[in-house]
Amino acid sequence: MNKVLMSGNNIIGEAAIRAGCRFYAGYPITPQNELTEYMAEHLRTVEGGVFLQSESEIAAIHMITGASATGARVMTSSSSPGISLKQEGISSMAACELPGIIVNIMRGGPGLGNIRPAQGDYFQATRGGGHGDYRTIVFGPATCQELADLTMDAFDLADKYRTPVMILADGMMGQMMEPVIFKKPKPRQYNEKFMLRGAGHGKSKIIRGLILDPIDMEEHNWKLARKYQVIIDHETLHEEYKTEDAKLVIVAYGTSARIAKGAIKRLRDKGMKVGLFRPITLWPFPELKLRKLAEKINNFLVFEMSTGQMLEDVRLALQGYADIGFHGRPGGVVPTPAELANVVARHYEKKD
Amino acid sequence: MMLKTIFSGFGGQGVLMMGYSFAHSAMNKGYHVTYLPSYGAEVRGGTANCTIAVADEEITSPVASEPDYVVVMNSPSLITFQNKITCGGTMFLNSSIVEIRPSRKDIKICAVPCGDMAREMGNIRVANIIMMGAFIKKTGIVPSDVYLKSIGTIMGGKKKSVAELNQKAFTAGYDFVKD
Amino acid sequence: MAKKVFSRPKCLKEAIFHYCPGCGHSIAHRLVAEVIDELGIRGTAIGIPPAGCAVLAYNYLDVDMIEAQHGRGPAMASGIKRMLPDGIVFSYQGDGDLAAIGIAESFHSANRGENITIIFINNAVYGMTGGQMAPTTILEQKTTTTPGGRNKTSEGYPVKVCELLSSLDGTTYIERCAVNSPAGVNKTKKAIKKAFQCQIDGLGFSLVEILSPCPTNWKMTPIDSCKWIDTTMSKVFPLGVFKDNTTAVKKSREAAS
Amino acid sequence: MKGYIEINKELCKECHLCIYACPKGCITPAKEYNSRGYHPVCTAEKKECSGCALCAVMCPEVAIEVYRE
Repeated sequence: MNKVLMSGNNIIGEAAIRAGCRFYAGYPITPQNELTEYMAEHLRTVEGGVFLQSESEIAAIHMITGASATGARVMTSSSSPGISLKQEGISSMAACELPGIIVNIMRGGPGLGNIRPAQGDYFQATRGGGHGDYRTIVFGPATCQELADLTMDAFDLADKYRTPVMILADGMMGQMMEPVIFKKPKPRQYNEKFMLRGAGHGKSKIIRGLILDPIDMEEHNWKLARKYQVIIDHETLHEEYKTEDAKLVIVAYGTSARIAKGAIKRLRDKGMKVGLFRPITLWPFPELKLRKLAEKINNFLVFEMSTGQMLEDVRLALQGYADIGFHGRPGGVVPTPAELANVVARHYEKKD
Repeated sequence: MMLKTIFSGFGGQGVLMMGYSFAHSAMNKGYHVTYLPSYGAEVRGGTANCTIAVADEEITSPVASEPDYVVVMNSPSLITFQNKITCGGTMFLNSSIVEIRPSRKDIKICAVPCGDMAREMGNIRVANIIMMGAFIKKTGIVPSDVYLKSIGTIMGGKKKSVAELNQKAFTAGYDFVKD
Repeated sequence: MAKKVFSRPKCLKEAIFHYCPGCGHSIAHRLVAEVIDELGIRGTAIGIPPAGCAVLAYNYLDVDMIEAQHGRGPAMASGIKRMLPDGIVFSYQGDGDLAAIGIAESFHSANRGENITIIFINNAVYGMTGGQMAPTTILEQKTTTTPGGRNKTSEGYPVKVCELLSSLDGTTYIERCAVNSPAGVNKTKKAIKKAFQCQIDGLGFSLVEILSPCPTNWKMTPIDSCKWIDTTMSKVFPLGVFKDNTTAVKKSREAAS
Repeated sequence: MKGYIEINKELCKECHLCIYACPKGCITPAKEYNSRGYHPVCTAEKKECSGCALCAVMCPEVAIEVYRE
């Protein structure tokens, strides 16, 4: 297949449609509007495709929940403030065990914040976000190619575990264009018994998250927890870059990880042995892999476009066995590799 | 090799098209490439810019804090970007409407009266393609035939007369600058 | 030989209702079940219960059902119906669900002319949470959050859903009924049947508002509740057909094809 | 027209809407309790039921079945 030059937002849309997404509902918000527009333009040309511009982000998440219940592959997207509104529905999808993809093209926050790229929604994404004991699988892609690949994988995982999956990117990833090659999607595997299509002549089905008996509700919670444990055991993804000989490792994801790689090139040119640990799944967080790295390296620096959220996961993973520094640029600032390189160099020399 | 370029000008001058066509041709040449538009609340007109990084290795940050090339199609863009350009870099400017010149002495300037040239050709809208002719020749990152092929792909179904005009405009810009 | 002329509808499960004595929800549930039986749509029906007293409607109605978060029934119904155009999709909602927290979803699904049916129970009060003010609480009506009676200057006016939605071009059939007398119950059933038929014929959005007694929170006997609907509530919420474009839509379809 | 009704006393919640609906006064409260603590209704003696089913139409609990001869 040919390489094409597309923006991140459009890539997500194209990958979703190729993966069999046939229902999308969304509400415009910058910087993800191109994705909504892409789905409006292209879903109508595929058989069975439905695009709905909803009256709100809340309505959108419930529209895709309904469509998902019928057995369709579904997606919605928004940016930070809109994702806050969707949390009610995400919690409900997790409770009802309905698959679906939620794309968050993050912008500055809290509140309305601004429309520049930021990473302040890490907590919201990785801790469930809505109420109740649940998790969502969260991908943190760092290249347009990864956006294409992970969007397709997200649909497979959502079906496999019957759970909502979030793609957590930022305004930079959404707006940026890079060449991509779309891989061939896998054939869908999703049992018809989970689809609500009318009872026919059989027994009627109920999909619900309201379980009034606390003992039954407890069991439902443990059932979800066991499922999440299986996901932790099997679906964790990460990338290590130049860690073999590293004396300091930067931990960063998404756009931050790109900047970190730029910084690492500069530092290596000056003879400093710096590497990168990049979680690709933000939940489940690749904590065992990171801990393993701490067996030989004890100098880490977390870099995020936030005031320090993934930092907490890194602390939990390393459990005090390594030094952890932090550099953050919240609020929509995208630092340069040169700036980060200076910060890293200071940490490097302090320990050296 | 890692080269970053900012294309900037009025909305409507086709600066995003310049960046996109350049990125597209660099991709076809086999380079790693990123294209980053500036984005904001929707306003018609105003200024627009985009940043293109071209490299023979993985591109990390698509942002250009010190671009190697800046293409300015109007005066406000010159003021905005003249201090960002890297030492020894080149500024391409549309000398038909940009009357001021950067005060810096450590950068090269390539002035192309692309607006006047376009008007002579009978269509002001090809000023950007004329500038691209000059840009492609001067930078030498992408061969002219690869660039023209990309323009053909991007324009796709457009009329033959438009394609011919683009070809003519590109050649005019290409021949305007000396090696 | 005696002939059975009235018995439990097939589509109503053999469960004892959890509702209070004299509650209108039970009657409305039975009517929905009777209509589903009579139209023979049990196999294709998908229902959406609300948050509120009727949240357990799936314990009674023997059709496929999916629960919606508070007020989101119409959004969910839109998603289901778009992916399953042959399904008969209905949302069963109370006044808080439809006219307060879910007014945007109701309004816009109606405005889009979604081919769905909404059964809207108006009992002028929040039942499940213990009798607080609803958007449909009438002026001077006492509730636990309007202990001095609903005051128009601080709480505003009761929301008239049928009047509001029938002004939208997207809606096809809208009627308000009451289940406070045998005649009213029969009329309500006819309205529900017409609403479902509207959907089956693909004619667009239908809604039946049902004035329904809530003796517990009104602090009245069931019989007095029924009388109060006649004497007071139906004066604020007049009964009748607010919109019936079924014939017009049918004709324009035929003309087009 | 003659008829009769059968009341499922276990389902009855004593709302008395059937008593209110019956044009002939055929239904009265019973003295005993049902297992859920309500006084169910029962058919009154010496009253003639026409099988009009208004009671059943009104009954929220679907506790009444109606027969006509």
